[in-house]
Amino acid sequence: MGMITILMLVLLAGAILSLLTKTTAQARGVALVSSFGALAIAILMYLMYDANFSTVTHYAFEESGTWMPSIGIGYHVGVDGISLPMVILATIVCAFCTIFSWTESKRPNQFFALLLLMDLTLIGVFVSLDFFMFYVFWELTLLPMFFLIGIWGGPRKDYSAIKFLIYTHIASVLMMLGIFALYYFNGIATGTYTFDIPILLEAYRTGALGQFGQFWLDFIFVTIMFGFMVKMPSVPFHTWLPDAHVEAPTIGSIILAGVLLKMGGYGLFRVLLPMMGVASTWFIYLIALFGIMSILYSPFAALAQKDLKKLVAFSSIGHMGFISLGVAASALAGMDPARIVAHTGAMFQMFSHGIITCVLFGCCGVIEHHTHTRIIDDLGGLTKKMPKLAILMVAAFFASLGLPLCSGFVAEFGILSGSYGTMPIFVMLAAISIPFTAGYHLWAVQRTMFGPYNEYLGDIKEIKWFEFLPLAVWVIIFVILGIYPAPIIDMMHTTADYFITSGNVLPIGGIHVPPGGAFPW
Amino acid sequence: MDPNLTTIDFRLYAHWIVLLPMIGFLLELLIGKYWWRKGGMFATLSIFGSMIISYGCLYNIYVQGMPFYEYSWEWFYPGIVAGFTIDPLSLAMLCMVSFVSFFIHFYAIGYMAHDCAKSVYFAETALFTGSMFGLVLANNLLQLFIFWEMVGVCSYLLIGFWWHRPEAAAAGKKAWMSCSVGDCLFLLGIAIMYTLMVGIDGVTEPISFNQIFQNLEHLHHAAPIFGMSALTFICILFMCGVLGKSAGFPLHVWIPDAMEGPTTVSALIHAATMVTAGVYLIARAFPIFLAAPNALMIVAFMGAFTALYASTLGLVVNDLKRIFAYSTISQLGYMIAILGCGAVLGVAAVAFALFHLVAHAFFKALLFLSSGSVLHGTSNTRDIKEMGGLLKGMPWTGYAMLAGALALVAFPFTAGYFSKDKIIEEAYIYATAHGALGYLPWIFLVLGVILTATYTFRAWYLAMTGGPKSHLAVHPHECDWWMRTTLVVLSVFALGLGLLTADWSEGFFKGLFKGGASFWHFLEQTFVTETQTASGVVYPGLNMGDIAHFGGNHLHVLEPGVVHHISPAVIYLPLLLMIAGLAIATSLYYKNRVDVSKYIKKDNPLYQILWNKYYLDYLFKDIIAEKIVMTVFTFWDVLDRYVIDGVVNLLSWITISAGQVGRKLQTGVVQNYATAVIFGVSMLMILVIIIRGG
Amino acid sequence: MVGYTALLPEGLLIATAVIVLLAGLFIKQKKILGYITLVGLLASLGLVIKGWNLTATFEGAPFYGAIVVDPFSQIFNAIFLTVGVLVCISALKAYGDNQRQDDFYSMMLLATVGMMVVAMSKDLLTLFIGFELASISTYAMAGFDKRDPKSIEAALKYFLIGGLSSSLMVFGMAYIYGLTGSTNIDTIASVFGANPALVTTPAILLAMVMLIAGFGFKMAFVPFHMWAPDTYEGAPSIVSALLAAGSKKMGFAAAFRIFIVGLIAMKLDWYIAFMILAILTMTVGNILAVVQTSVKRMLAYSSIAHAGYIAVVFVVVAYYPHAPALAVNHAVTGGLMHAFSHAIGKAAAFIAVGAIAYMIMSRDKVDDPNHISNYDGLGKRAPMTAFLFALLLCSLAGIPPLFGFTSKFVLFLSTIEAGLLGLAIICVLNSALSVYYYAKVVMRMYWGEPKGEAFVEPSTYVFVLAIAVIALIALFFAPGDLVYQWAETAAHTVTGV
Amino acid sequence: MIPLQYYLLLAGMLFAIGAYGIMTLSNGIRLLMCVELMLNAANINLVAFSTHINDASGQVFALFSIALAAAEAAVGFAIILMVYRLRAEIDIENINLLRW
Repeated sequence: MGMITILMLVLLAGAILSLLTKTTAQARGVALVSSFGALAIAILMYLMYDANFSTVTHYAFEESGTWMPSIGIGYHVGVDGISLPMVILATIVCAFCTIFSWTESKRPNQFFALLLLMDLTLIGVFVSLDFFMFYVFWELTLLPMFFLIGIWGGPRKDYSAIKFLIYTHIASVLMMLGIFALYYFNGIATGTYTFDIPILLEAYRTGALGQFGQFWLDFIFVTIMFGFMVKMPSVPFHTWLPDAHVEAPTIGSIILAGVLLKMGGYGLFRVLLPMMGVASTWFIYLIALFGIMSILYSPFAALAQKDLKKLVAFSSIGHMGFISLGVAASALAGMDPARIVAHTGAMFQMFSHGIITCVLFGCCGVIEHHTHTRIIDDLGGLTKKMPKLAILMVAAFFASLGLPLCSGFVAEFGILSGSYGTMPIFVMLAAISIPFTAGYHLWAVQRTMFGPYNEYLGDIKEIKWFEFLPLAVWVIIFVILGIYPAPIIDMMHTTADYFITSGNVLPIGGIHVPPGGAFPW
Repeated sequence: MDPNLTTIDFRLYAHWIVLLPMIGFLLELLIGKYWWRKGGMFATLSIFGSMIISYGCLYNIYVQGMPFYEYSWEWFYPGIVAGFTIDPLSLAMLCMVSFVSFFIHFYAIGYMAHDCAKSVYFAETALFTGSMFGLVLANNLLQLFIFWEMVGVCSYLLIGFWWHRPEAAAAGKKAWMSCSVGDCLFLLGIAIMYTLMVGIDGVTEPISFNQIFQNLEHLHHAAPIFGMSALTFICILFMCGVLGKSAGFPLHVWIPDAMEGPTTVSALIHAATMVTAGVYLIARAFPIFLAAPNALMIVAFMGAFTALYASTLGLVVNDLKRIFAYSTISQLGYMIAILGCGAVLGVAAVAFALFHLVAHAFFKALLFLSSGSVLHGTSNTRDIKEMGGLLKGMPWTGYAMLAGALALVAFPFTAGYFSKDKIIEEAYIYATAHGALGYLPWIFLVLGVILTATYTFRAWYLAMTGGPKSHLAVHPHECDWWMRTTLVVLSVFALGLGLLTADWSEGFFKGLFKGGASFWHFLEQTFVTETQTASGVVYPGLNMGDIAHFGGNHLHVLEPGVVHHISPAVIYLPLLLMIAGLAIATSLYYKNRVDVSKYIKKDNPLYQILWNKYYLDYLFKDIIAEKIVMTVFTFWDVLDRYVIDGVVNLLSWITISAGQVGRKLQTGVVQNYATAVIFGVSMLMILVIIIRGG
Repeated sequence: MVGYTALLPEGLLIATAVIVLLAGLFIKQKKILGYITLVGLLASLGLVIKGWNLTATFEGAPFYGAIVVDPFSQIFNAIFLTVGVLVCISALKAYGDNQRQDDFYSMMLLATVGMMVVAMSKDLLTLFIGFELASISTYAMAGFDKRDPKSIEAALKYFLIGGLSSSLMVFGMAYIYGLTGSTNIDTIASVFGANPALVTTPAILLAMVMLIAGFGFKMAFVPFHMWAPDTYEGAPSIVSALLAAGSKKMGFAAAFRIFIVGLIAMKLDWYIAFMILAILTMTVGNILAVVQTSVKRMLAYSSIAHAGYIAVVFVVVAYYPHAPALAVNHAVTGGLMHAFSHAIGKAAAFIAVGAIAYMIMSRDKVDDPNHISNYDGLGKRAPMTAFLFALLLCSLAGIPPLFGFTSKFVLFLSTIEAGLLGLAIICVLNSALSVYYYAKVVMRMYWGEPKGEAFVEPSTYVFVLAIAVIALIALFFAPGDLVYQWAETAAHTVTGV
Repeated sequence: MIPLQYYLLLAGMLFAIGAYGIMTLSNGIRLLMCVELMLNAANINLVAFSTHINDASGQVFALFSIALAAAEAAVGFAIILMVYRLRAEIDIENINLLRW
């Protein structure tokens, strides 16, 4: 039994145990042990990564076993430079979320159980190398989030929870159809019917499925892409996100924005990237278009918001747009070093946004918890009452608007400078969006933290230690990664290098688009 | 450590120049509150340390003649490095920044003595100073940009230091926004540069200045962007960044508002150091500008226009600090303009610009600090209409301000005299080289002189002489010795910097007129001398002539000693104009020959335009920021809520209402069910028959 | 006499039924009979599972090949018996102190036998007999709570429509008999195969449509479904469980035999018919389920929708020459798996509803215990029941990790393999829509405000639900996919491809 | 010898009558009778066919179906009796507690 299985079992055991507990303290204790155990294992995996890395399959800690041999479903897990950081991210976020919800008194056992379940399912998505498992975990992530929003959520929780559930579920069932087609055609072409991700993608990439016509290739690509784009979420499929965020409890928002959205980005790398060369090339531009739409759309939508949390929600839509842009740009033919940088940047954006947005939503949660409002106009001058929070929040907001020496800048610089070679116009548009992004971040900070203190809020207390600690840790993480990103980025860079130059994922030299052949129209 | 200081190679410790203030920042932030005078110690000491290393480097290079040096570490991505470069250009900035910053901290110990959040203030200034060092020492564009943003953040935080005042918070936001408009384009320029450089083989550090300079020929042949040469496009993008940071027209609007911050901040950031970052960027990237067709022309014209434009605004403001703010904008215009003239002067332009930059740093810091002392002494009044006769109450401050004012208006033998008049003189050479249109910058600069003299002494006379115009000015109290010391030191340099750097080799009297010459000679070696690196690579010196040819520029190479013949009329014109301006100011505001208030009326259109700053703020704030953007995002909200989300909700509504209708068919009467069965059978029958038929 | 042991399960059940019936006349302590029934069912279930891939034909007297035992019949038998066991256990609680429970048990046993006979029959006659045996006993069971007007009304509607549809069925069978001269399904198939001219006669079309209607009634296809919601809602919950899980699957067993084996020659005709029926059924079922306020009725509509999913099997099979053999096998396999998962899930769900209604009636007096507003805060009031019920709903909605997901997965997989893209999309969108109304119940249970203090949860019901849930989870994780192979073998026996 | 078609026609008519009755009548007993009518129509078919093709199984089928019809009728009457007990009427139109 390998590390990954142990990691998942630890979380599963924790979830079941904490469900059986009675008091907050017990549930919290179990959750702490289990989640930090998971974190420890993840870090251990990080340390042992190179030792366990297989140069043949380019995965580490790979495990495979049979499950349903007759339709080729197997238990196959493994991590590489994309998924291991995501696993670490998930464990970090969830571990400190358990601290953040130290005094959770409403149904504590269910709460912490769901938290651990969330962690488990997310990790499952990131490590599965079998489409059946992948899809199972992908679906399973819905349930804990659904309950988190529903039970601990705000006034309009029913609407938001149901919307979240149905919207993303529809996306994933359509994705399922794409997976079916992939499975079936690979079966016909190669004679072996299997859901194993590497095998299927290899078959698709090498054009073994070409005999079934471009329509089916595109069908596979589009359905799967739709699933990911809704999850990321990309404009115009984003409307479930603000609602979900507004109603979700703080922890829910943190995990939703911090890790759950990354599933879409992860899928982009793991599944769509190898297909890009074979599917119609204009889909690459479509993905980039989705990205740039999100980037340009989010600032304006965010400026219009009255609710601080909704504003932050839109900010994460914009940041996820950078990932689509980076991936699409890195797939096209261009100068390899630049493409690698773009690719690495996009990968790193997933990690860094995951950490930064945790602090953003954490601050929203703290403000709501202390002042009982999130409406920006009702706040103001909070620095007077909670200077510690002010420091954290200012740091987080600046990191989010792409301040250098915070991890976000590293990623966005990589994406912009790497992508310019292949998609100049999109990059220019993305660069133009920066002042607007800065605008709404500064506006929010100024209205909430600075100016005269709004006395209607009464006498509010300083941030509590269990709220302060996780936020501080996250802040330290993204600052350190902003100054010295090597620990995470080296691993990503190796993988990106393999993706771009090895020819086993993308065609060597990138995907050549015939001039004018980009869009069908 | 080796006791014999002369053998220490300070160049190897350059990164500590950046790191020390950062450490100071952390210490101040975490434990500063509990130490000596509740903060200030760590910041000041750490900056003192940086100062020592800086001057050590200066000693290594200037006195011991060690070669220029550069070393770097791998940073974010392959080829994106953190690097430090020691050459005359960076040294000039380093020594100025560390010196001024140290003394401003020294001053602030007294000035901020009674502020509750003192440690935070010093933490932020320490962070700022460290970032400024990082910016100056950067050997590549990205690092420069990173610290460029960092100083921006510190300026944002320090402008909004008194965060509970809404206008302070707003001013900080305005500053950031105006800069970020330029910065995003600057970043885009870096991205483009990266893309261009990465394609060239043999390039290991795509955005390091030296490697860019070495590959300018390849870049010159890069594919044009939007019909213009790629280099020009990049330079224009850089220029946008410069306009934002160095308050060039039209992005200068934030500087006057930035005076909401503590006066020491205005002195440190918005006069001496940060705002000069833009000038430094052009100087640092000068070969790129030189190689880019038409880029330097744009620089020259923007700079010159800003210089004149800002000085007109300085005439009407009554806020003491704002007057000096406008004069800062205008002086920065001078520096940018002379850099633009580099199209003809070559690297010498950099030397002239830097000299004025340094001189300006001293006298402008002095002016701000003395006005800060005025605020301090008159319980924070800033309106010169409420002052008057302060000279008696606070002689130290008054005479310090006078010294600064004289340097600013380029009174003979002050620092400003040597720096500014040289600039105007060289601008004339540019003009002669460039023909008709080329005279425009020179004219702007010359006109700027008279206005400068007028508004500067308007301020000084109204504040210092005559009788008190309000109760606040009746009993001003002089500042404490911390501030006094600083004022004295800065006054000495403001007056004496020119003579200090004069070339005395040809005797006293000749030297008296060669102020700043040795500085210029030192600076002129900057790009043309080779640079050694820790990795052993040696970047040979550049041939500015060839580079200029890429950009279609022709340098009038100035060998030291050979002075182009310019008619004395041109050389002494600025001096005369300065005296004229001085005379106007004296007659109007000291002797009160003419009653100015006759003209300062609402019905005077000229006054109106100036008073409203040419309606530029109105355009930006009321029209663009509020009207347009507000409308756009209200529309956006509607779009998001009712169109995109509307589709989703519509679908669910359709489903549910279909259900509501459909359930009514389930009447509960069994005949209807039977009917349905029979109906179904017949329908199926018809269907299959049709299928058969067809 | 070699093969006759294969009929042991059925024999066992009949014997048990008779014993229960007779013993009921004498003993007063009638709860024993329930346990006897349970033993009988379990033994028979054991036998069926033991001989899961048994194949036995009975050419000579007394059956003349009218009965066959093959994996196909065995898997359906397993379904019926499992449902029977679940229903029986919960009956121990529901009718534990009812004086007429012996009738209930015997009727239930006979109904089960009838279903099993249908699954095993290769002859229209036996099929019809089994069909009627199951129907008649379930008519009576539906009205078992004879003091409850709803139960009686349910029985009445069920009975009338049932009678109508069985007469339609016989009418159709008569025509087929007349045209082919035989009632044996294999013979019918071979006759049609032999002379294609026969296929083109309008009479055969009439017969086919009649048969579709006849079975469509049991399978609750739209528009023959209208009795189903009323009956399922009105009948006692455990009877609804038997109807929705058992007798509905009997309809599928019959339809598989007759259409896929017997009338395969005229699949071009019933291809379209079933395509339209399937789409109508799943869509109408789901859309109407969305707006229901009675959980029991919602479950009824959801079982209609599930019938629609399984009906996809016919479409894919009929599409055969275009659809590859693999698709056909996956379709039937998936259909059988889905029948299995749906049977367990739906039976347990109805039982859960019954349990919840029982608890609610025991505490707060409401007129309709099945109304969704009574489910508020059930997660607090009856944690175990609510939790298990939620899991069952997940299985019905096809959310992992439950067997319902696997079966749906395979079923929809076949549609893509057959290349029926439109159908596939409609299917998945429907199943996505179905999540909505299951989730609504879960929401009520978990974040509605409780209307009263906690319940004492009847252990028997909880036990039944627990069995079902554990079975579903175990089958999902089952290594080496037991059910899949069983279903696949069964599929091979019906679709000879 | 009466040709087959006549029997079929008769059966068809009976069936149609039954169906019509079920759709229109509202009295429970009558509905029951209509159902029987349709069932017997089917039986007529069976017998007619079996004589037409000289095969006994059709008649066997008919016998079975008659027997089952009897059983069905028994249950049916029992149910209707229950309805009468509860509501003192057997008008199907009014029996619609369960709907929508």
